[in-house]
Amino acid sequence: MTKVNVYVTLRESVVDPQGIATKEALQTLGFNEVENARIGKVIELELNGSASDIDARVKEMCDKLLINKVIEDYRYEIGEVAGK
Amino acid sequence: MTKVNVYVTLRESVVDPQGIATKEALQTLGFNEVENARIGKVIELELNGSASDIDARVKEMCDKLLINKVIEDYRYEIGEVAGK
Amino acid sequence: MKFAILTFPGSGSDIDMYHAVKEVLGAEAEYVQHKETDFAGYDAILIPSGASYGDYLRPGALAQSSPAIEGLKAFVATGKPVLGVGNGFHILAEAGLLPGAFLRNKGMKFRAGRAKLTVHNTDSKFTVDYENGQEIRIPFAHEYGNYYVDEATVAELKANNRIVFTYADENVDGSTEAIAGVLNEQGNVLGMMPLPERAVEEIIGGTDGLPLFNSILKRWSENNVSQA
Amino acid sequence: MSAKHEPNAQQIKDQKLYLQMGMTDEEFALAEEMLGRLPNYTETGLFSALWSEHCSYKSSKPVLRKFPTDGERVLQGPGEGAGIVDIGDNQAVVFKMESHNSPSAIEPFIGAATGAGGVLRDVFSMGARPVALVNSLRFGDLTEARDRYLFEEAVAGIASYGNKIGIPTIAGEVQFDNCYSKRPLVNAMAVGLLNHEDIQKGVASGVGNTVMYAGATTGRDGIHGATMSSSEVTVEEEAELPVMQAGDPYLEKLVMEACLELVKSDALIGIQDMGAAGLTSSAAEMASKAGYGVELNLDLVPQREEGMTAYEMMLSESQERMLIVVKQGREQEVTDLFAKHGIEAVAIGKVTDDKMLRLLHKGEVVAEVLADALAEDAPVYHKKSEEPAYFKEFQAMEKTEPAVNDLTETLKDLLQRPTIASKEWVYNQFDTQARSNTVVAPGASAGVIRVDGTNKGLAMTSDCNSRFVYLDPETGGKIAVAEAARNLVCSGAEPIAITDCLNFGSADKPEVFWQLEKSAEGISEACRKLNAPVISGNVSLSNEVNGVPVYPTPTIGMVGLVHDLSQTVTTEFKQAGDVIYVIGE
Ligand SMILES: Nc1ncnc2c1ncn2[C@@H]1O[C@H](COP(=O)(O)OP(=O)(O)O)[C@@H](O)[C@H]1O
Repeated sequence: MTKVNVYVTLRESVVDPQGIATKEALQTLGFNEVENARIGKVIELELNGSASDIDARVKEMCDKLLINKVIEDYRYEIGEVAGK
Repeated sequence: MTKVNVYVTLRESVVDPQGIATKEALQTLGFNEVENARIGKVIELELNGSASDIDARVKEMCDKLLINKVIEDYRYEIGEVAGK
Repeated sequence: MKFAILTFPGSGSDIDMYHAVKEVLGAEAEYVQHKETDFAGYDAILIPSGASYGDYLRPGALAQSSPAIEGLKAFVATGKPVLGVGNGFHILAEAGLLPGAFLRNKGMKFRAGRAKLTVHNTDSKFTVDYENGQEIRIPFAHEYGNYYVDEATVAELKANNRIVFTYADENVDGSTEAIAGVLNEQGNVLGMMPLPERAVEEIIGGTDGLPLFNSILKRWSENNVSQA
Repeated sequence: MSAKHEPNAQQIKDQKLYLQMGMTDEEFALAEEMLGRLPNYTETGLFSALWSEHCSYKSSKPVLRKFPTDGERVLQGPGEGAGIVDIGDNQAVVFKMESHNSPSAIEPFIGAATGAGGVLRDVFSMGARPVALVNSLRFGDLTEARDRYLFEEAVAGIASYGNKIGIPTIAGEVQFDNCYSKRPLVNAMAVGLLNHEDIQKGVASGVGNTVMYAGATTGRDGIHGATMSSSEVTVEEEAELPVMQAGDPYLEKLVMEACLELVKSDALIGIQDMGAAGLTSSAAEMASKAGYGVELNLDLVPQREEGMTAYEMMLSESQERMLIVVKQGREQEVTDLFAKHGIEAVAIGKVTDDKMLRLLHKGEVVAEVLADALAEDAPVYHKKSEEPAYFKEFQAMEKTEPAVNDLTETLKDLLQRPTIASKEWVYNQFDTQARSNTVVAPGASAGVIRVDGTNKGLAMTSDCNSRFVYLDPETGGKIAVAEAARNLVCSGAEPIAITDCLNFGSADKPEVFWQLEKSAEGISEACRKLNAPVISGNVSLSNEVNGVPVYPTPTIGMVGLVHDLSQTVTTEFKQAGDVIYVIGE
């Protein structure tokens, strides 16, 4: 079993209204140190088998479904391979 | 400037409808190795100053606003502290 | 009896609530902005639906940064009635004034329509004008209407008769135990995802929501007469 | 791109860099002639954006002139953000339809959402409160995954924007045909209400008056969106596309409430939304319409990103922004009004008498162009028109009737077609009852809303059968208008005016231009017969994939007046035993 975490963030020029609203709410609550907040996604995948080409497969999943390149960037981590 | 990434996931006991939909979509596309998918959030914060109590502050932000404990768990990373 | 309609930036259905209470019921009602902290001059607070703060982060979450939340908590403590519908329910749950939290609808999409509800508890401030087991049709419109409470809480809610409405035929969004409306422990706060203020006129969405507002009025006048 | 790396005027000319921005050789020469010198990089950007089809209607203007635009009820015809029609009792209805086809082909959720957002701004910038949304959608036949994705996401995008801003979607249509595969048409219509005295226009007049900017910050998103909308998208192009402008219905709701409060103030001179070509089009059009000039100091524009150039600021299509002209000395009042709604509004320039659009950045004049040159005097083309060969062939064909052997089977087969099947899947995602005035929700011939506080109603519908238009553009155009009118009449309303969205292939193809002309003639004739003038609209050309145009699709959005809401009729059969009639031929 392989665990993969895909982190998806909005591309720099894309407005992140959610991040802006969250920053403002934090400031209103007195967290004035917050200069910026941006909100992205984590997609946690559990893959079975022990494919040697995990990298290629994950990239393909991102290309085909998980990521919208017009607005999003991503990076991923291949995590603990627990025995099964 | 301190960067903090807060990772928010649904608690294990909570069914994740979005995760299930994503898993099924990946399987339909032929990624049969996907056993499970769960979708969470990353909240990327930029904090100014160099408070010594960053840990405590971030926990407070999570408690007061960023997390809903009824359904969510979280962890966070305090990242690169770039000079300013 | 004077109603406060508590609005947050982005609230959209405040106008529906105002119309229902002021124009259809003919009761006294005022909009109160989220910056207000003192609600002593009102007899009931209505929190309308919409998308306060754009539904960002989690629906109802960012409203917690509004000054009004403290005032709302103080108001609840006095025992006066508070009704939150749709996004208003989200806000009450996020504020900890009602149990539970919300997930995306089981179908993953925003859904609107008319839901058939069963009324379970007609002793509450909000339901005296209904009959036990009565089925009513109330419009709904939400993307995060999938109400989640854990098993222990469900048991507690049932034991104390705090589940007021459930979805009758179809659990439209996957809520735990088909819960559509729930009370707080003291029984003076009601949260529900369906929107009774949109069911007060025959020409618009039927009139099955009217008894809810009439119940609030009736209870209030009973209490105020007996106190006088 | 920083200013340092911008090519100079001579390089733009010598290397024909204007071609990449969508300008032709002739257009560049014309711009040079109008200026009396070579345009610099920023100026070339201004010309290319405002002379795009999307902003200038340069190819479609001669066709649009055919439309009847007058009528006893018309208070504002085409030319402003939206048209206005009188509905009695000092009230008026304001409406407009817009296309968001190109953005929706690339990122359907955002593309469709910002389409709804943009057309709503058009309506509330006239001073009207938006009360309903209508849409008109066309997609491939759903056999391909890409088309299913586009459809699903576009519907979700429209739903998300309308639902969050709290305006009900009460009517619409969807047609599926493979001519729209990977090139969907997403048209959105917004309808608003106002009292006559609140009518606003997008004008920058009165020397010394202040130009203010309100709403979202400006970023590098959507640069050259206007020229993009005016060019064909091939599917492979995606990777190189610029960053798309995303929408924020929450912010728009706040901007809307602030603007609706502002229209009651006598400090306001003019207001316009920053739509396609953002700051450029709003500033140039407001100045040109009023016969004045505008000087903007770009250092004052609220910016989301660091180091933005004048070019980037002028061409950004960041959403939820308004350009406002207020009386000199009243700026603070306006800033305070917006601040109350949580919106930033700042002074960024002033109205001048020299008719120039002048831009200052970092202490230098970075552009100086006659506002008329960009707006009013933009080139107009009389494109070549030619009857397509297919049309001759079709006309020559003998009439045949399809053989129907088994009525039940044929009926079942028809009902399964996505275009004919129930559209519940679509409209169940829309908050059709928001604002508690929806009398007839989607699922009937037309949507009907109550005019608040009266016994009157507004009925609305969008219609176009593009297969008919393809087979015979003139008749098809008439049919589209007639169908819309029938839908209104069946709901108990008197049709009063239309808006339209002309979605066609490239006007450079004589056959396409012929389709455009003919269908406009058909629409015009039907409008005259029905006494329902065209009061606003939009043109979207170059709807082609890999060189093949979509069916000619002139979508009609029609609004009718219900004089007495108790006369509203819905479509369903009411009870057993009622008699069924067929009326007409
Ligand atoms: N995109 C849409 N948005 C809202 N309502 C829609 C949409 N598409 C179809 N509808 C509604 O579904 C019903 C049926 O639509 P359609 O199949 O186009 O019927 P018609 O042939 O009567 O035009 C109509 O009430 C229409 O308003």
